[in-house]
Amino acid sequence: MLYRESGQFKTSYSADQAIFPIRQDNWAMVVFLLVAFIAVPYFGTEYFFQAIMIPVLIFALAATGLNILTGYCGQLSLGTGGFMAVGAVACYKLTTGFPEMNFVLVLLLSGIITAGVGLLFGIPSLRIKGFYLAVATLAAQFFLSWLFNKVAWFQNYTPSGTITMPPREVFGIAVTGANADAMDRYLFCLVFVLILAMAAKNLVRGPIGRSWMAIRDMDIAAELIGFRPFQTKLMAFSVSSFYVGVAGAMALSLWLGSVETAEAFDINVSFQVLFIIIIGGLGSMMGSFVGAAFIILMPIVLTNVMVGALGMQAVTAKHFEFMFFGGLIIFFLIVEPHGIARLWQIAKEKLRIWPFPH
Amino acid sequence: MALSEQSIPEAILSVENITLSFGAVRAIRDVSFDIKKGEIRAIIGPNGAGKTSMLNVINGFYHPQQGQILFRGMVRKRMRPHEAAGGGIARTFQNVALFKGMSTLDNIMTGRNLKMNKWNVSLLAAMFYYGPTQKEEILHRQFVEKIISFLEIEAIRKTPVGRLPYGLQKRVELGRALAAEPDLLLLDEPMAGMNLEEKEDMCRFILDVNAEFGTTIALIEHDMGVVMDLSDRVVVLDHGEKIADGTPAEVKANQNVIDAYLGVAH
Amino acid sequence: MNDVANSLNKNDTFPKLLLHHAKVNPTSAAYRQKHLGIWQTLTWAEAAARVELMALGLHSLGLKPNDKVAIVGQNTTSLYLSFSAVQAIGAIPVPLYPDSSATEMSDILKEAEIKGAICQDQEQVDKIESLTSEVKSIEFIVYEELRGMRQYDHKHLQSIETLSQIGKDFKSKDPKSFASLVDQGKGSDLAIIIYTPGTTGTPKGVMLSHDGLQKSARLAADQDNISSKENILAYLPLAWIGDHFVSYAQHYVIGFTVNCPESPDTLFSDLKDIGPNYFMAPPRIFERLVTQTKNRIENASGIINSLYHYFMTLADRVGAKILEGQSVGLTDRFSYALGNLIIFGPIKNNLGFNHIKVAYTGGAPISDEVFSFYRKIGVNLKQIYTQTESSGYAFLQSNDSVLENSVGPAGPGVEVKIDNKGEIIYRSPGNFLGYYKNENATKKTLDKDGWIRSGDFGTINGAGHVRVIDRLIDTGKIASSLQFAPQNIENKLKDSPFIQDAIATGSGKDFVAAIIVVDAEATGNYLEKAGIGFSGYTELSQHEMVFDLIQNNIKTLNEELAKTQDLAGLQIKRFTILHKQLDPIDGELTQTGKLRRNQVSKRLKKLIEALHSNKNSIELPSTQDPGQSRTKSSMVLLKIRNARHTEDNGLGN
Amino acid sequence: MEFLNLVLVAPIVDMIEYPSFFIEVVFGGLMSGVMYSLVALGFVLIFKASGVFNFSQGVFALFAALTLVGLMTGTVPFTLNKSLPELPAWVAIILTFIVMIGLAIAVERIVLRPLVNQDHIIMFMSTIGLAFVLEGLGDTIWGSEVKALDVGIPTGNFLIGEIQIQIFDLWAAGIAAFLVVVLAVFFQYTRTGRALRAVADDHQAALSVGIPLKNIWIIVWSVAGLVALVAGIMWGSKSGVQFSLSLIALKALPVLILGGFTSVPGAIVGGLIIGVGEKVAEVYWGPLVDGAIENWFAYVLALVFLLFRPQGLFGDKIIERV
Repeated sequence: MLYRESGQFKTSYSADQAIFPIRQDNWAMVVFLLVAFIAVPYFGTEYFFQAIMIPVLIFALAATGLNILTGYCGQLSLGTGGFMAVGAVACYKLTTGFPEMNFVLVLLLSGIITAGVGLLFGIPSLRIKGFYLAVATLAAQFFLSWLFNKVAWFQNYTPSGTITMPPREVFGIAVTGANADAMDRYLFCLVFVLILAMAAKNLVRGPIGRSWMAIRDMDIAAELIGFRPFQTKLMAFSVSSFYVGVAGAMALSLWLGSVETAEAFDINVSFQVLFIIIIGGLGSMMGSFVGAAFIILMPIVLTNVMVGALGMQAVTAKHFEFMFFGGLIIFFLIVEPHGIARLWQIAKEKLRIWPFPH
Repeated sequence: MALSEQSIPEAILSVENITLSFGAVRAIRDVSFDIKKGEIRAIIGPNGAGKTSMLNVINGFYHPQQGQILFRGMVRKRMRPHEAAGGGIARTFQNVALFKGMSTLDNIMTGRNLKMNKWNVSLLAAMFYYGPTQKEEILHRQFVEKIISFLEIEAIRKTPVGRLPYGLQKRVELGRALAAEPDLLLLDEPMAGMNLEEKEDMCRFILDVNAEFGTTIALIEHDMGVVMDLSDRVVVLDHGEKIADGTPAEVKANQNVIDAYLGVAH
Repeated sequence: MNDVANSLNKNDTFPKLLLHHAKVNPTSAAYRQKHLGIWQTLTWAEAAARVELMALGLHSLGLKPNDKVAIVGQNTTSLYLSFSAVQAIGAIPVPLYPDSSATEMSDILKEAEIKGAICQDQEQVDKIESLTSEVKSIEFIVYEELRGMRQYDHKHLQSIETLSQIGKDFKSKDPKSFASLVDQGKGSDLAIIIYTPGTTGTPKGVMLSHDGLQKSARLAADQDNISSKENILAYLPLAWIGDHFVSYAQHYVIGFTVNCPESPDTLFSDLKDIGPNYFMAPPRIFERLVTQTKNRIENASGIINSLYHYFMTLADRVGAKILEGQSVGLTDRFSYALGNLIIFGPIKNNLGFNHIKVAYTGGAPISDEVFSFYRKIGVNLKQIYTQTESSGYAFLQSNDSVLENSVGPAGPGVEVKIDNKGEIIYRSPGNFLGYYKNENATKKTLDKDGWIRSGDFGTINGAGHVRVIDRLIDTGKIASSLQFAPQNIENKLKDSPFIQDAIATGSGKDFVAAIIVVDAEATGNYLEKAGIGFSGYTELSQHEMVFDLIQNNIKTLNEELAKTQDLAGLQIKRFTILHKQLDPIDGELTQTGKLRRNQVSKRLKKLIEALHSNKNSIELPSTQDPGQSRTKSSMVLLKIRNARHTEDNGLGN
Repeated sequence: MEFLNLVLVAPIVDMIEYPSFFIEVVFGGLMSGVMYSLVALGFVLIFKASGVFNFSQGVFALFAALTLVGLMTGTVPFTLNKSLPELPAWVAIILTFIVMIGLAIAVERIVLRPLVNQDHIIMFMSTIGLAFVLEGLGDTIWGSEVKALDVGIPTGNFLIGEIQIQIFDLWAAGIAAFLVVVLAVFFQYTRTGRALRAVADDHQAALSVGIPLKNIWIIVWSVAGLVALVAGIMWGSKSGVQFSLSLIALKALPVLILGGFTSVPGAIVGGLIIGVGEKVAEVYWGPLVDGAIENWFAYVLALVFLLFRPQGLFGDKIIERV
């Protein structure tokens, strides 16, 4: 309805292949960025940053990672929690082991270390597909949880078994540790996540993204036209793990501060991230963000409504939440397996040809 | 057609004494033939004759138990499909095997994967995109656009292939194969399930590909009319064995072929 | 203005204008063509350079001044440039319709003694080649697209690239030659011969001069402030004066950008892509877009539908007024703005019309409803009276007084009068030089004082607005007294989205009858909604419910006609629905979609006789082509109905 | 060197030196293996007949056990009041089975039918959603605290030589074995059973047998419900009915990999191998790495196995076609 695309013709391939080829979408993006960078910090409270915005960004990043593997490359993973744990532990070990290291570098290295671990667990994809692979990733989840729990070196031998992020600064502003301001942490997360999301978008719209989707859509045909299935899948595993690892590192350093690894990144986290991409949209960058916002906000809303307004007991409300999410997953898989992002895309197509029906 | 009696070109591919079995089932039995450079070679035969298996052997998807394949005069050892693709063999499939989540343009772009500069599309470059990767993308987009124009599918350039009618999907699949600039193009029933008009279009495209790019083509087809019109030479398989080989006219007159098609007991 | 006038005087031929643009705005876009997925731009400097090489190439091939060169194909940058290349050496381009058959082309090629042909693709080359033995004058053929041309014998055949290479070689020997060739041209020279397809008789070659074309282009452009910033889409046949007028003459005179579509298949998406500021089309295109729009809205959800109807009712009242800058109440203005945001704007956007500064409909009368539809939603559509003989422009509606049923007053420099038979006669700066090799026809049309007989029947009102009623030759008398202009009735019929074409008959008879051609999509939807299946057009067109539907449409029209005194006698008494659509390939329509009344009347003679008798049905061969063998199975029974009473439609008989 | 000794030699020496303890460990492993087999059996049945990898199988067992306890203790649904009459175990078991059939019908209606012909991976994810729904539902209806379950299976233990044997374990093994035999007979010798097997290969073929697809799905999900009920009873009696019961489903996954997704014998043998393997590993190698390797050992075992035989022990060979 609001689209006025006529006259926006493209005279070069770079314009034609732009991420937002339609001017109106560009404006929407600008508005979104203004809100995220100006309105949110201006109006946000400590609670808002800590309970909503920061986890949304971090889970969006993790979901971006899982989406690369599952949504784009078609390899189902149930080990996201485990890989986030790798990122968190790597971040912890790097900051404590090399106190002088730049925090941004720490995050990136944590991602790279996780990518390496992901690569390792991706090796079975050479021989196995589908459910078999999903089960293999579960193995990663359990093994990694156990490893970080049992091997005290990963916790720097602290008796409690928890890992705590020491304070770090970026450009002279504290972003981790007890003294870091929530807004600063939020802004740092925002910039970092947006840059990584942009890189992910670039990947999936280019040759590498096409190779992943080719494998996803028809792996045999992909091989017959020259893609190497094993390399392609391993690439997806490691890139995906990189994103998940960075998300894990950020969860420890910028959000939680101090965690017991095996608990904070258990199998439920794996499911949570999987739900984000199902609800948000398999194979959609935007879906990762929308889904994350949905998954983080929905329990808060539900709890407020059921406990606050309806006077339910908290534990019963928790059970309802389970049913709600489970039902929602089934609903989306039945109605629109490509999630909110696809619904949005359909709405957008409708708006573009409005008032015509087709 | 493109082939004349005076100058017989060398064979681009020779199939020598190939035998292929799945467990106890023999799909192909001791079959030999060759495909000459620049010709359109048809492989025909009744259902279950082993035609598709033959294509699968040629592009390395199946590994024959016996016999060998010479590609450009070199004996080909056990080869993975993607290596065959790298060697210049492209193909289409009996049941369209497009990447249904992608647009026509992206599907054909996948056919360029082996032609891209590995360094320009490496992980870090691709993450940054602007720069080498974009340049590479545009370079190959130009090539792909030529194919789109050649196949007259401009109007569906950005349509997800899942939404296209069958005939157009087949055309897109041909486009994807052409994008690899193959020396040898294998077409598995390119006209199956098409209406008359679509068949005529497809015939025209196949002949044009052969004429314009000099691509050698091996095709499997059921429509005899099409085979007789298109091909320079025909090899006939029946129950995994070669029963005839020659020009369309010769094959048409061959008693074995007539029997096989009429279902006479052997 | 004076500067422009001066430069016009100095650059009195199109090639000179091209060089002028190349010098003055070398880097602005002269052409864009969607090719390989993007709009590839050609600047004026590049255009001039390409024309130079092509011209020198043609020169090297031995093309001399006054030689005729056929140009045939779809709208491509290269073909437009070839006009200039041919003109640069004083030769005469003769554009042909690309969907003409070889047989249709041969008469023109022979008469014009065509020396060479510039073809877009293999298809056109094949047609011309097949005529080389017949038309001995053809010495060379040039083609644009390489596809499929590899195996051809290239003795007399070359690609534009090769031609340019020859030109390049020539240029390296004689770098100044192009400038001197162009310099030899004069404004009064013959610029082009355009063959009118003609709704009657055989084509005639209309000779137009550089001067005439340039002047009429300038006059029309000035009236609507067409500037060099405009974008237009060139998609109409090169051989139609309307296209040549806008996409060539005005393009060169004003210097705006011409955009060529990727392929005929992608026309409408390319139109949306470009969103032209200035647009010209024959009524048929506008009619088609309105019908499509209405059909698509019809299928939209209830809410959208009622929003559409609500705002269209509002637009009925105020839309045109707002467009013409008349005073409208504040609430209406606000509501209209809202309507523009959610209905009109999106519709215009989807049609590619949201940047339109002015759009022209010309070449044939347009129905009031279609015309006003565009003005209501804010598209400044105006009628232009184009005739090939006037270099494309004679009368044009002015922005402040657009009357639906007129083509506007005579433009600056144009004089008009009506003779005693009711024929419109005019004199314009764009007057043609005469019909090529047809002195007789020239004498009949162009008198020694420069007055042109338009062949159109019409009136002029007090304010000088010219109203075209019909072709003079088609008008007749009903019941030997009433003036009957069939096109008028036909256009009113075509206002219905269900009626694609209509043929009104009755000249010399007692009453008016109509042959209806229903719109396949709209009618098909109508039946499907009622849950009725049908196979093919014939079954659809002969369905009882479709007859009822059309009968209702005709009833409404009759009621409207009854209100006006001189039209009351022209109410449609009987009608039938044709079992097939009209087709230019069968010669029933011209290439621009006008009805060839003579042809159709001849073909449907039996049907027309039956309409004016009291028969209730008639059997016709399903194809009217007399050349085709008639078998029993190819007969169709057409029903004929009286417009007034449903009961006596004679089905039971 | 010392490390190698610790890893390779010492545990083996231990086994040989104390054979009765080793046998006891193996026996314990076999017992939990039987349980794994039971859950894995549920997976295999559904997978064979409907191509759905039912992630919620473990929650089925939990749900069945919760329902059973609820009925036996006379709990009023949605409240924690125990004001209904307490039912004898056998009545409660029958009622629970009926509930499981109802559940199967509901699942077919609400989840499977709309998803028919969808990608397997989509079906799989929908069962994850189903697991969440059932878990929330079970807890909402019956409460989430740990409940004891006693259907009258004898407990206690006795000694054979130096080896201690749990009577409960013997019963469990016996019941499981009985169930497997019954299922085998059902699949092999009844018309319905044969139809169920046919449907796994070819939906059209099954239809030609004359059983509508939806009925086949209901039957097979009901059978899986029965298996879940038995598994729920066993696990519930042993370690109480609680949330962790649903986690045994995850334990059954490596069993599937080992045994193959489509093989009933595979599920049983795989279950036993995993059960024994992880017990032995835990006891003899666990202490080296501070224990608790039970959680992941099975997976790693299965993974290593996968690399050599992707289709599992008894699975059908995967032939790829173009």
